[in-house]
Amino acid sequence: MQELTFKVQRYLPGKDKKAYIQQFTVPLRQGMTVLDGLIYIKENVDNTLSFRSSCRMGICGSCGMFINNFPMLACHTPVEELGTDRIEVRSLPNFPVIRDLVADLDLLFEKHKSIKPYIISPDTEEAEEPTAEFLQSGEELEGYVQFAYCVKCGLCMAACPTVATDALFPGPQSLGQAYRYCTDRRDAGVEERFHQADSRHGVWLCHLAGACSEACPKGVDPALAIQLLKRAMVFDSLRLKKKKKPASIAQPLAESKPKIDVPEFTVKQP
Amino acid sequence: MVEIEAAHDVLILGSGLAGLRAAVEAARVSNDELDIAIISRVQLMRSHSVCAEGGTAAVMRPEEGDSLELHAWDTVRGSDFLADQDVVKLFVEESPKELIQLDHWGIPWSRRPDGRMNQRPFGGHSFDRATFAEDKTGFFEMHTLYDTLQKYAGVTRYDECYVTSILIDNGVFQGLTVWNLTTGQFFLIRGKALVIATGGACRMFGFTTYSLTATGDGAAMAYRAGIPLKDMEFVQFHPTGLIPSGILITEGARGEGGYLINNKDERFMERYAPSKMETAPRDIVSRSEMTEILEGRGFSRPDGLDYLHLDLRHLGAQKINERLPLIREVTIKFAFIDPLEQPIPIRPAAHYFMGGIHTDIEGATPVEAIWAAGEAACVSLHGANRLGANSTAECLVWGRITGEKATRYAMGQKSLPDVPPQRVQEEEKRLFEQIGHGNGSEDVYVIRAELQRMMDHNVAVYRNGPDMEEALKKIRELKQRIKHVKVKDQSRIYNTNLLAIVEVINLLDLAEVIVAGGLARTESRGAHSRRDFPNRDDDNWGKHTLAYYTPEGPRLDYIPATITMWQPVERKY
Amino acid sequence: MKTKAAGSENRHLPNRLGIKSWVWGGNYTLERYLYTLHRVTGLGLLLYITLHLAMNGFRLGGVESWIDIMEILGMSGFKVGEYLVAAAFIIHALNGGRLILQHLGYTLGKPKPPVYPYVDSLRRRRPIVWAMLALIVALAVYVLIVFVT
Amino acid sequence: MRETRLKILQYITGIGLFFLVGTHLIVSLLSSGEPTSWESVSGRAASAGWLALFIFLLIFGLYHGIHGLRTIIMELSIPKLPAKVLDWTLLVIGLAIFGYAVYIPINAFL
Ligand SMILES: Cc1cc2nc3c(=O)[nH]c(=O)nc-3n(C[C@H](O)[C@H](O)[C@H](O)COP(=O)(O)OP(=O)(O)OC[C@H]3O[C@@H](n4cnc5c(N)ncnc54)[C@H](O)[C@@H]3O)c2cc1C
Ligand code: HEM
Ligand code: SF4
Ligand code: F3S
Ligand code: FES
Repeated sequence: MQELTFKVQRYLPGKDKKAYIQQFTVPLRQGMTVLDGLIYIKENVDNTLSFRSSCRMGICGSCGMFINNFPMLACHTPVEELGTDRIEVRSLPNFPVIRDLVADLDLLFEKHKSIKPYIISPDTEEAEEPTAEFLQSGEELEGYVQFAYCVKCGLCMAACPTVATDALFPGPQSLGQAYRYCTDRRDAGVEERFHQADSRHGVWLCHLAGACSEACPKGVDPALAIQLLKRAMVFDSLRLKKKKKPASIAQPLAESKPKIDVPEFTVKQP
Repeated sequence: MVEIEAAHDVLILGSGLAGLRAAVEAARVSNDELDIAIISRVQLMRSHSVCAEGGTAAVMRPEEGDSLELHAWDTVRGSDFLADQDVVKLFVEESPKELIQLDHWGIPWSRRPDGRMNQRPFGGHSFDRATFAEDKTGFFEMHTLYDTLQKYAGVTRYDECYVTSILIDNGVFQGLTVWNLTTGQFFLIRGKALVIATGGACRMFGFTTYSLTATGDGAAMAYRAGIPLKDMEFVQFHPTGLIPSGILITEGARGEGGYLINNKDERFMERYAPSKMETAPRDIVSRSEMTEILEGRGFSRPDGLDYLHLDLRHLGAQKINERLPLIREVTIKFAFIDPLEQPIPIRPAAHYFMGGIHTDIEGATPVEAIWAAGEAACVSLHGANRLGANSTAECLVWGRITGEKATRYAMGQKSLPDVPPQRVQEEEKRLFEQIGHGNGSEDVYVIRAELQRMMDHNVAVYRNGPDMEEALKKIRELKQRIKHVKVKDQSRIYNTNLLAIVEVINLLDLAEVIVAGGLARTESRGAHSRRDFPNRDDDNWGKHTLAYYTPEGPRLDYIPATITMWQPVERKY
Repeated sequence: MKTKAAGSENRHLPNRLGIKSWVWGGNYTLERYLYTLHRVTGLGLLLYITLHLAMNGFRLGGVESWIDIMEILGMSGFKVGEYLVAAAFIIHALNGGRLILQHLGYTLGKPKPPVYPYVDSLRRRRPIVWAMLALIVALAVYVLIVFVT
Repeated sequence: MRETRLKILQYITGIGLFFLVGTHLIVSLLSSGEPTSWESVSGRAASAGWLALFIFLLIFGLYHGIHGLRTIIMELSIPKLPAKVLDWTLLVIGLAIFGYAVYIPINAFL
């Protein structure tokens, strides 16, 4: 395997009516990622190729693409992982194409916003003027931290069959985040988010296709979050729910160790 | 082209930690009464800050031995006594508040068994005060702020809108010219106040930990608009950039107990910083590594990226998976190495700009109605060398301060400034006709590669007069050559070809300032380490460099560092 | 928070996969196809029930028409159809049972900080699905034998 | 929590159907004589127990199936207003089928 064949989706608005596939040959470098291949094409073969990238370490979520028919982060996919020297790269499905491999993710951001993805504080005074940290047990943290791994890349949305037919379905990303905030004990916005997720196009349109979790590059497992959200909503609706205990503020610690020495000021203090 | 124009009261340029923090504060202070805009060249949450890994420094445990004075002393000593000490004092007082604030906004801080925020040791800190959320601290902070921003109705977002110039008239801010990458529109956004939070410019180096989009645009635009840049010669090299990509292996890996090993199987830091070992400040560790490599105790590679080993194996699977999950993920993904089983190949990588847009202690620039925060700014907190974990804290503290100041200023302004339309047309012409229709023989990617190779070589961990002279010559040559660059892509929509040219123009301007400042500074201090002037010279150089734009190149000026607590002493670890 | 002022709609190429993604939307594994199977069997059963009731309507026409329709339904084509309905019912019923459990978060395990390489909960609990599929096949074969004899 | 309640009913009817269809089949197939002969069919229709089972089965099956159908149609990006129309239409269709289906055995009963 000395050379790779890249088949890349091209589309320039205003010029092209439809997207088409263009083929490139890229020399294989040990350890290269799909993003490296695209950068090679851009810099050496065709300067007009457009795609997004930023962190090149799989944490910013820019480079979601449909690579060999699976949604992946281009920078997070070493070509060796694909096990083939023919690599087809297309724009993420279920999002409109802006140009070439650049998808329009506004939809994702709007939906995310609509489920109120922030702490809705029970205590406005403390929220405005925080006095101390909250206490949080390891168990509580484990209950939501996995879902906070979400980089908002939209791969799950590209994978979900309900998103594929329903433009109004919030989708795995935002529903997962709804659950993430609902289980956080610092938050008191459960009711509002349940109300939001209870709409006709809400959480119940998830039928556990599981493709979201399969595609998620960061181990978020949105499918799990959504099912847990459903459970919470069913329990709530049947009035079986345990009341969430609000998080408590840490009390000052007792002095336990002497202060570490600091050199005396050598400038006279006013 | 459709003509559009927008106007908002407060403009936040950049959506990294500093920009988002400023935007949240602006929205909070204005109580949704002002009209606030946040503009970013990437989708808001993709900013480089998501890469920050190790932690954020703050004094959270005064009961267990830490103190504000100690944090201040660590910072001042780390800065090689170039930090402004009044700024340091403000910083150490404010940063704990920011961390508690983030806790209230929902960040998943890693916790101790007693449920309180956990802290880990970090280079140059005398107490374990790098507060962390696994090894994705910046990521979680960014997304917490981004999420929090969603609740404010008074904020308009401009995702993927590239700002090409900052318009200033008579010493007062007027507006920004913006190229919306997704629609291709070019337009003006007027505003009463501006916060610049555009981050660092490490992409002028080839081997760097930074995102591809960290090209220092804001600093370059401010510089060309007449705002001076401060202390640009101080560029931090992080001791542990992963071979071959430069992806960062957090200092937390050493904070948690990782060893640096040379090809003789020695923990070589014993020789250079016996008391602190691997957790000495970054400038010292990076120099030690380069010395090892130059003296033949590194591992060599055919491409010249000689390296050393970072060994985590003795930490055990549980600690690595719990405290350093991202490190494990990236080393497996990008270097095909599982740190549970093998040591990680690393070498120093360009990592941070201590310098930036000159501001006062409140983040205000010399131009009325413009503030700057985060890595793009230089409030003189880090002096000649930044301590790990102090930067994210800085972004939060000055994000908040500048967000608030800018908003209060905008509240006091009745009307928006008028901008003559020809200023926008001129800028549009410069971008799309002068640059965008370039038809010469030069290739922007070649120019960028030459710049990066040269910077990696000549302006790196160790510097030298002649090397920097050569660098300056090269930069000036590249500045000429980029005028004759060929532009293949003629679309206005997501034209990353043209974008690369604009970025390289910015990088070249900044590189010139760095080298000019470095050449002038005939001493070694912090990250600026000269072979030909190996000692610190407090009598002549205990001062900040200011660089002003002139068409011929930077004009340098100097202001004294503010010393309010400790007089400079020898720096030893 | 408002999205950017400058509108950008219309000029983009829509790329929604639509119903065809029920059949194939990319290289996914099991559950995404069970999603389709569950709906197709559900819709099939609904169609069957409607037809079944319509057929019942022939009783209103008295003994003769009932015997006539029963004769038609006795033909082998309808036998195959009937078997398909039975198979669909088996699939839908068993998979439905699994869905009820899993929709309510049961059998999926608890959330926990992911360890690279990431495995999601469905994949971790995939044996449940395999067991269910084995049961479906066994039942379907059994019913087939009953039908044939 | 309207949608949630509707979905809970979907689950309950699903479980219910499991047993009801089972009983329905057993009753139909195990009753004396040829199950589809006119005698056995009208004979069963005359028993109140069978009728009750039938009506339950009908309610459960129709609710379950039609709610399922509604979900699938809703997923074609149906906006709010048409969705309301859809709800009512499906409700009317469901009731109509129910009425018709119940009328048959009762008619025979009479
Ligand atoms: C890998 C890595 C790890 C790090 N780890 C730590 C750590 O553990 N602890 C710590 O304290 N510090 C750390 N740092 C440093 C710290 O992350 C950065 O200094 C900090 O994130 C900078 O934030 P910022 O908000 O100033 O800029 P950035 O996050 O870089 O944001 C810049 C913003 O400006 C926008 N922008 C730029 N140019 C334009 C333009 N022309 N038009 C429109 N918008 C523009 C960008 O889109 C972006 O939104 C780390 C840095 C790196 C590289
Ligand atoms: C034997 C017992 C049955 C069980 C346990 C059962 C269970 C379920 C469940 C749990 C769902 C929800 C699936 C989801 O939302 O993902 C469902 C959907 C559905 N069911 Fe059933 N069901 C049964 C019988 C039937 C029958 C007899 C019919 C025919 C009328 C039917 C028609 C449907 C339809 C049309 C759907 C919608 C499918 C979808 O949303 O994808 N089901 N069933
Ligand atoms: S849940 Fe996973 S796939 Fe979906 S947006 Fe978040 S990180 Fe991406
Ligand atoms: S793929 Fe879609 S259907 Fe549900 S489990 Fe995931 S959201
Ligand atoms: S470039 Fe950031 S995730 Fe790929």
